[in-house]
Amino acid sequence: MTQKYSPSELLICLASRVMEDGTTAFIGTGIPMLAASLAQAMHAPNLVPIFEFGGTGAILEKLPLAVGDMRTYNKALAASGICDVMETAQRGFVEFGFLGGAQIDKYGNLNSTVIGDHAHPKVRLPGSGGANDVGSSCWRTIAIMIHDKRRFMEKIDFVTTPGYLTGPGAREEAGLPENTGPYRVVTNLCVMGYDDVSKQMKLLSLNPGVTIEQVIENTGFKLLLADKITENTPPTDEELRILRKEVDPDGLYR
Amino acid sequence: MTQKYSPSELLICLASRVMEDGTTAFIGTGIPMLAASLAQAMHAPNLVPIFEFGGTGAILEKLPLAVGDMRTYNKALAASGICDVMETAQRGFVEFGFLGGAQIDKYGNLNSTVIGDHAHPKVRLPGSGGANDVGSSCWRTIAIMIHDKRRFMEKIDFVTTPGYLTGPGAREEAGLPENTGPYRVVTNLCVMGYDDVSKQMKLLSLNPGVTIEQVIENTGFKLLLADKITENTPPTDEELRILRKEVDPDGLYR
Amino acid sequence: MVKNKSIPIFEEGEFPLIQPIDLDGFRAHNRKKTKALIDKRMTEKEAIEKFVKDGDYIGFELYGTVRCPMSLTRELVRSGKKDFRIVGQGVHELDLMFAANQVKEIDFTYISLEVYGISDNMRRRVESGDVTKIVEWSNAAITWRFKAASMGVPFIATRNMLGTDTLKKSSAKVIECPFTHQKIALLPALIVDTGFIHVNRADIHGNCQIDGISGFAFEMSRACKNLIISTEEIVDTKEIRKHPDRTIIPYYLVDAVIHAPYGSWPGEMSGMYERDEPHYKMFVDMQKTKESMDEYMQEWVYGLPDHKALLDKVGKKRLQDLTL
Amino acid sequence: MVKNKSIPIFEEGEFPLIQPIDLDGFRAHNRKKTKALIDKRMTEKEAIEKFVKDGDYIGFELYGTVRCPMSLTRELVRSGKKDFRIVGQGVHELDLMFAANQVKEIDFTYISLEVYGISDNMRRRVESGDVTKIVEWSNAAITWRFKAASMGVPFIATRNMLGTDTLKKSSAKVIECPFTHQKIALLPALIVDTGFIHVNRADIHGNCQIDGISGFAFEMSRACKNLIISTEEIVDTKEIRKHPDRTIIPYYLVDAVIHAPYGSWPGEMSGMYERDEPHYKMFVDMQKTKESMDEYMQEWVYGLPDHKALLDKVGKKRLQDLTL
Repeated sequence: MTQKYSPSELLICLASRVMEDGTTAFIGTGIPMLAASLAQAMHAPNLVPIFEFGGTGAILEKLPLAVGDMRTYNKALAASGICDVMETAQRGFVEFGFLGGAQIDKYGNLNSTVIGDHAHPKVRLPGSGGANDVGSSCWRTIAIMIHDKRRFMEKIDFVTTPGYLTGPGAREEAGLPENTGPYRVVTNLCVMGYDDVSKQMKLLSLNPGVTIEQVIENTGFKLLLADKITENTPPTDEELRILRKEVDPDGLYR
Repeated sequence: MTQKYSPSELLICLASRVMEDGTTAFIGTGIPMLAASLAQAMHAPNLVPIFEFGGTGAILEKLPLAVGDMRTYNKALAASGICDVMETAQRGFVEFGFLGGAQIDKYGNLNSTVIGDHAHPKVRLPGSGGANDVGSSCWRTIAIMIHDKRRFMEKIDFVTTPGYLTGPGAREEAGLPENTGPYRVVTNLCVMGYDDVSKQMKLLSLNPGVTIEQVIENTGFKLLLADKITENTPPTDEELRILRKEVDPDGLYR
Repeated sequence: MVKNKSIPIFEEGEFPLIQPIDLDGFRAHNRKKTKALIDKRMTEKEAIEKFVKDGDYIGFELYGTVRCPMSLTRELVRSGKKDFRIVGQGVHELDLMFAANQVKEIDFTYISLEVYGISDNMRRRVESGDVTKIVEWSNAAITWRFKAASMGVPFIATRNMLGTDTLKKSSAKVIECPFTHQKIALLPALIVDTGFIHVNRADIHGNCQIDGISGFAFEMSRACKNLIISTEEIVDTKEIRKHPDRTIIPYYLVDAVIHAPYGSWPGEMSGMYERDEPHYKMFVDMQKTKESMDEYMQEWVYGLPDHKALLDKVGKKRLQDLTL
Repeated sequence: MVKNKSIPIFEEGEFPLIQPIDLDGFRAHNRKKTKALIDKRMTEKEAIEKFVKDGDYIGFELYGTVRCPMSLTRELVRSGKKDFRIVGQGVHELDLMFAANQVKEIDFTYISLEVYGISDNMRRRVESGDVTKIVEWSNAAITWRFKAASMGVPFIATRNMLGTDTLKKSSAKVIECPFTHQKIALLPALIVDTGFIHVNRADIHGNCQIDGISGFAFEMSRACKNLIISTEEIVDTKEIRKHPDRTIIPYYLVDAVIHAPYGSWPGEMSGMYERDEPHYKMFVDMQKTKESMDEYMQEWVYGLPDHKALLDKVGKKRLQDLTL
């Protein structure tokens, strides 16, 4: 029997498990930071965190509160600037990137710019920031989202960050680097991937206690289903111990 | 009555006098370096020497032997790299640049690439190096040349570095920055400038003991003559003292 | 022209440039800047009087609450100057400038309070139409635009932004690369009228050192017509000359040097002090409504004559606690 | 495509690229490089065996006799590998490689002995036709070509080279800028197969620091598929982590780390030792004829098994005299 865990702790663990050892990951503040830190402790000791304003290979003794703060280059291997890091990604050195957004479509395109019309927005959102860069340059991106119909939409209001754009071949046709694109979507309900051929979002595994119907109900487009949909292992005792004792001892993200 | 001086000492003094205070100058090794150092001591304490591989504002306690050696950033204000320096010039921060070459034409175009045909050269020369960059980006360039017919030619074998190209307006038409171009040519015989309208080389002043006829005889194109051609003051006692005691105490360039 | 040769333009961002590119004008301006080692120290007020006017295109470095020139920003707000065109990189400065309604047009990348959520000051000004023009870019794109200006060239190529509405609502152009024949985006150079950068240390001439990450200080400092530096410490030029490889901003780029200890407060400064978390959280709460934000501005900006008065108000004890 | 919109190509350098641009291939290569902190130390011989093959496009940093990877160069000569395509930046390395006739094609900027005049080794190989292709660039242009590669983009714009034969005999292209409508030159990215850089200090993983001017180490290190570093000192990674802002080449770019004290001899090393002027002058004399150059090569390159043997031959006393 496992311990109780919070919804954020589940998201952190799911995102953490996606990352592989010996690779690099563009890290934003919040869940990606905790996920990277947990992955380093669990299964990916050689995962290199890269922060967009210049920190590479930091030892994450304290949780950064911002992508440029001192903790992002604490005992780091390099502290340079945004150009160096973004160009490193453009040269193909960054494997994973994390993304979020207000809206996502079945091709993994993301909106973090406006709700409504660009000229007269209903809600002005924060804008691309590094998101478009991460979505363009990283080999594989992982979106972390809250799962509901108003966010998983057939047509999003604005494509801030490229997913597979209009489908197979569209990224390459647009001039984006080969063999890149969305890889996983981690939500409070499930983990999704993308169909190799159609490049459309596909349900892979369900969070504990969640049904396929629930996911479909909360998704505003036709979701593909993997042949075998598995259940995600809840956070293990070991994951929770590291998360609570080592990664986030002050409980900032519990 | 002035002291005796060597031909190099005369060239150094003439080049030195061209530079103005409170400006920047791209410095190559050899005569430009000594000229800049002398200018700093004589009339241009705020002349800032810039070396193409990264040294800016060095205190020239010892003569550099190469454009990248340690003396080019001795107690400097900044030691960066070639891109930073070349981009600083491209942004218009560098007033003076020194150039040399095997051949020059009446528009101040310079050849330091090949004698003969490019594919089958009679003599392969060192190539552009920073020369093309200096000739493109600096506001005013000063060529230092040995004066003879085989060097001052109607048509040079290869335009390595742009002077006024084919004449008035040609630099701007080619896309080079506005209001830039050759300013002076300092030789063992004389100092020349360029006609404001025709952009052709014009004799301004003669070295001690040299006649106009001598200059014309050693120039392979029709040289314009200034309304009033003056005589260059020979190196003064003060210039020679500084040059020999402070700038080049080891006599490397005497 | 090479016979029958041209490159197609596949797509153009729909906005004209907020700041047109004038490379030769930039060169002429840079030529006139003094190259002499003069004393450039002055107060925030003097610098802003001298180098900023209504309608200017202005830029700030760094990001969020990290190494921000806040003492200059408060003075800029107090100056009452307006109609600025700005590069919107989500720095804390902008929160204050939005509150004071000084922003007319934005080259927008990311404006938000990071983990603390969206900037309500920004939302109020954008959604009301007080900001009349918003052009979209990514973080890398805007920095590459500075980089193009810093190189003295009209554009930089990138493979980012392609295929998105971010590009459609920008001023970028997509052409066919004449070498690879792939689509490539061109980002236009961004020359800033007046830029503000806060550094760890500088001499009186403006030779600057920055510790830790350098953000986009290198590129932006070289993309500004006028550059105002605030610095935690003033050091002797001899110190600069000891480590010339540490000079990230050389003096000839700099027009004014302001000695501003704790100049990034309530934000952090690399290796020197941490963010004032209680104050910042208070700000986060107060920015939620226009009324409470006005109160904040009254108390922390308008109500104080200068940076020294601000530091007195924050108090020695609090500043010492923040110091590393 | 935007209706009726295209950009004219006004001029094209007449040479095809010596090294074609494959950005996606470069990305795929970089993806495969290890990101783990492994020990990359090896000998010059091992590094060259592993990472260099006949016909490769290779590059050296820095210039003249300053911070040159000479221990690697001597090993490269001894390896007998050949038909290299190189970027010709006038470094002392090239003198030896020309003598050994290892150079087939050159992206040429400046090859000379600076104050000591023209390189006769270069002249012999170029004028005889042993070098079969020479493409012209300026110093800035070649570095900007590295910079384009380092950014992962196909070209960089410049206003240099315009209007000259240097451009005509290059692979650059002149287009109309779609923003300013002025002519602008595009310099194609230069991706090096294997690059050699000598640094002041590095850890066993390849995190490198350079003192003083950085030349084009930043740009070239990021433009190489394989990067071989030689270093005066090996330091603990803890030292690197103390000053991460000093890391100019991060480890993930690096494939091999060679510990080579006095690795730039007979050239100089910033802050560490001066050029061996008597030896260099002897070299300058001996390179004047093929016969005496062959003697030099026999004595100082072929006749020695490795860098240690070279240092023994130079002698402790001489090395100490050069040391600052």
